[in-house]
Amino acid sequence: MPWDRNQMAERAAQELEDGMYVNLGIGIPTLVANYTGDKDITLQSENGMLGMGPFPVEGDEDADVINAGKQTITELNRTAYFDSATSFGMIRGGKIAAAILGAMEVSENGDLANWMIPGKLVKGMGGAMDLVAGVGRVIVITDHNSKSGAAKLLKECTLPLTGKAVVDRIITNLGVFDVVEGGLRIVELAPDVTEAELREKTEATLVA
Amino acid sequence: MPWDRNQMAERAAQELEDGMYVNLGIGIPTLVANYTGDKDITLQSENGMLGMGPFPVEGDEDADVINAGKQTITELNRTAYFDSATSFGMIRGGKIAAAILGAMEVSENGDLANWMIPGKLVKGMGGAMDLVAGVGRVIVITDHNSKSGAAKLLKECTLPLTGKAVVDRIITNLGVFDVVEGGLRIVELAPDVTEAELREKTEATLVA
Amino acid sequence: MASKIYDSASAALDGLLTDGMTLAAGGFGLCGIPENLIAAIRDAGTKDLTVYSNNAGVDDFGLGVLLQTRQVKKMCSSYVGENDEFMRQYLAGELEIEFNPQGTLAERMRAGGCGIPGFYTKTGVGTQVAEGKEHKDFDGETYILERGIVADLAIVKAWKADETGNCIFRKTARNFNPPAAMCGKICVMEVEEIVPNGTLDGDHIHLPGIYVHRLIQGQHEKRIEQRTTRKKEA
Amino acid sequence: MASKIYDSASAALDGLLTDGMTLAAGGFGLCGIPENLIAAIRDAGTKDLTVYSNNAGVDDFGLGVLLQTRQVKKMCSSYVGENDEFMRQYLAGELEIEFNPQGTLAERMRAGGCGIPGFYTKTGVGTQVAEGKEHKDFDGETYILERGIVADLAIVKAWKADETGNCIFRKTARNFNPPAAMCGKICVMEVEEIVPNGTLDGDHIHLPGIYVHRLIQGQHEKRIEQRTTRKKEA
Repeated sequence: MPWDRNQMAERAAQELEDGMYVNLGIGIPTLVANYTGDKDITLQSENGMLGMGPFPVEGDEDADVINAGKQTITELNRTAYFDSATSFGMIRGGKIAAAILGAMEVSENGDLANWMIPGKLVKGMGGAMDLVAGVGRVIVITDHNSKSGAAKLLKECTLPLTGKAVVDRIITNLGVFDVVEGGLRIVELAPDVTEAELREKTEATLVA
Repeated sequence: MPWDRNQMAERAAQELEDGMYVNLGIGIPTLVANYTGDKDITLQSENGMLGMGPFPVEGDEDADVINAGKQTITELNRTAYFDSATSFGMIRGGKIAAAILGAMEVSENGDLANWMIPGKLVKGMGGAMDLVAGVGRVIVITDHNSKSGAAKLLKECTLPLTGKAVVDRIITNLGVFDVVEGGLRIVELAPDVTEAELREKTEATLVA
Repeated sequence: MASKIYDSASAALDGLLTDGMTLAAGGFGLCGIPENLIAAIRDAGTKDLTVYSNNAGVDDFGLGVLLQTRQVKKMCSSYVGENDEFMRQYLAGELEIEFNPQGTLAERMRAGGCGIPGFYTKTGVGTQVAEGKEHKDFDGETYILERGIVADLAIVKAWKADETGNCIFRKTARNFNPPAAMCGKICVMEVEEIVPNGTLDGDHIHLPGIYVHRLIQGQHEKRIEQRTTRKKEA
Repeated sequence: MASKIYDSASAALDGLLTDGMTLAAGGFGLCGIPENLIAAIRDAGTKDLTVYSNNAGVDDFGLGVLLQTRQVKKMCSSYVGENDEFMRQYLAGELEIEFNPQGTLAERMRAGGCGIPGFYTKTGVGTQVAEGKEHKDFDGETYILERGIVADLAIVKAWKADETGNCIFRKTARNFNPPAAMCGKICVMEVEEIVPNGTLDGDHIHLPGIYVHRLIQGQHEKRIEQRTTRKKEA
C-alpha cells in the first residue's frame, strides 16, 4: 500500500536529527513539521525567519509574520528575524543542514526540476535554486508518478532544471531512494510495494 | 603666515555642507569636527557607528564605544551601530559624501600614500584604502612639507599607494589645492604665503 | 539638517520619477511592501519601468497595480505566481521578465549598494539562469558571475523611523527592504510611524539613516495573502 | 536540542584546535574581542595559526598574547600598530603578514560565510593590494577579485545570547564579530551573559543562533586602548 501525503511527510521527518536547522518547501514538505516528535528542529523560512512556529489561532494572524508560502504563522520564544540577503547568505553558505522540497521531475543523477513548465506555468523559482545549491542535504518529496501516470523519476529531466546533481534522497509514495553512482538506490519500499511494481513505474535506473 | 593645525581643520570644515555624512581620519582630520558650526554633519566611524558624538566626560568612558582611532567617544540621540561588513558596504557603496584624511605623500594626479614606509613602518592601511576608493569626495589635510623640509606634494609618490587618482582636494598649512588636469590648481593661499614660496616648497606641477 | 520628512508619498517622489527608470522595491509577497509609494507612482503615471522586486504583487494590490496600468516594461523577480494579469501580459509578450533566484536577487541588491559590481555564486549553475553568464572555478567547484544592482530609485517600507531616517522593521516584513534600500541611488522610505530622534536604541536599528533620502509616514492596509490558522487547543 | 552551552572556554574549544589551522577572530582593537577564548587557545598551545583578524591586539592583551607565545604563523589584518612584539617578529621575518584593506577583510569574511567564493571591489586598485589579483572592468571601471574567507574556527564575542545562540552585540563592540562568526566552519561564541530563551526580542537579534555552535559565558576585562575625555561643561 503506497504511502499517503501524511505518511510521506512522516517518513521524511525520520531524516531529521535533533538540533538541525531545516528549510521546508511548500506543499507536502510543510507537513513534515507535524512529525518531528521529540526532536528539536529549528525551521528556517527564507523570507527572513529562523525558528518558525505553527499557524496562529484564529484572530491572532499578523500580516508581518508569514512564511515563504505567504501563509500566516507564529514565532517561538527563540525566533530571530533578518533580511533576505542575510537569509540567503545562511542558505548559500551551507548553514542549513537540510531542505525538503517538492519536485516535478528528478533525474537519476540528482537533477531536480520544480520551477517551470515552458509556455504554461511561469511562476519562478523563488528560493529553490538557492536552497538546492546551498544546503547540506537535499531531500525531495514527490508522488512517484504524475496524475496521468507518467514517471517523475527519470533518466534525464525534460523540464528546465532547478539544480544539477543536487538531490541526495527522494521520498515518494512508493519508497525511499538515494542518488548514487549509476542511478537511484532503493533504500526502502512502502508496505506491499514490490520491486517489480516499482520498476514498472520508474524510468530512472534503479540499482540495488 | 601658514595655518596651524586648528586653522587647517577650520579651513577643511568649510568643505562640508549641512546634512552631509562624513568620515574623518585620525589626527588633524579629527579636529575638523570642532569647526562645523551650525552645519549638521553626521560623522561615520568605520568600526561601526553613524552619528559619532564628542569624547566622554571623565568617568563616562565606555569600552564598547570607541572610534576608529580606538579612542573612547560618545553616542548622540540618533546614533546607529552596525557591523564592519555593513560599515564598509556604506563606504564602498558611495553612501558617504566625503572623507578627510591625512597623507604622507600626494601626487599631482591625486595618488595618495599614507599607510606604509617599506622596512620601517608597518602598521597597515586600516580603512583608508576603502575610504579613498568609495567615498564621494576625498579631501587630504597634510603639512605642506615634512619635518625635514621635503616636499609632500609630488609629481609621483615614492611610497606605496593607498589609492590611485583618488584625491580631490588638498589642504596644507600653506594653502588649498585641487587635483585637476595637468597638476594641482591653487584654490587659496594661507595669509601672507606667496606663490613664489609655494612653488619653492612644492614638487608637484602647480597650475593656475 | 534639511528635513528628510515629506507630507505625502507624491511629495516625496516629486522630481524623482522619469519614464524608463529602474526601480528597486522592498517586500515579500504583500508583506512589507511600500503601498503608499506604489500608489503614488501609479498616480504619477511613470512609464516603461524596470522593476527589481522579489514578487509582482497580486492583481489589485502591491506592484500588481502598476502592471494593470501597464507602467511596467520589465520585471526582475524570483516568483510571480498569484498574479493573473502578470501571466497574461507575459504570455502575450507585452511584459519582459528576468527570473532571478531569490537569494541571488537579494545579494545582487546588497552588492550594488555596497559597491560590489559582481560576485560569484553556485546558485543556478547548470540551469537556464547560468546561460550567458561567466563561469569560473574556485577550489574545484564551478560558480557563475552575478552583477550588483544599482537602481535609480528604491521604494521601501519600514515599521518605524526616527527623523534622520534610522529605521526598524517588524518581524518578517523586513525581507527585501534593507537590500532594496541599499541599492537605490535615491531611497524613499515609507513607515507606519515617524518617531523623534532619541526614541530608537542605536543597537536596534536595522537600516541606518544614511540609506534613506526621503521619508513619509503612510497609511498601511497590510493585506494578508494566505490567511492560515489552527484550531485553538482546548 | 543538545545544549550549545559549555562551562568554560577550554571546554568549548575541546576537540576543535589543531596545529596549522585557520582562525577568524572578532573585535576591533581591544573592543569586542573574545578575551576568554584567546586565553584558552594560549593555554592549549595550538601552533602555526593563520589568523584573520582586523588587528593583532597589543603586546599583552588580545591576539598579542598568541604572538608572545609564538603560536601565530601568519596574520591577515588591516592594521597592526600598537604592538611592538608584532613589529619585531615581522621585521625579523618570524611572522607573515597579509595586509587587507579593512572593508575588504570584513567583506571577505561575510562572503565566505555566505557561500560567495569571490567578489569584485575597487578598493586597492592601483596599489600593492592589487598585485597578483585578477582585474576586471565593469561599466568602464576597473575592479579586483577578492576571495571569500572560510576559517576552520571562528572565535567571537557578543554581549548577550539566549540558549540557542541568538545574540546581540553592544554598540561599537559589534564590529567584526558578525562577519567573523559567519565565516567559521565552527563558531565558538563568548558572551557577557547567557539569558533564557524568550528574553531577547526576535527583531533585536544581530546574529541568529544558527551561526553559533558553542557558547560560553565569560569574564571580560574590556580594556580601553585610548582613554580620551573632555572637560565637563560647567
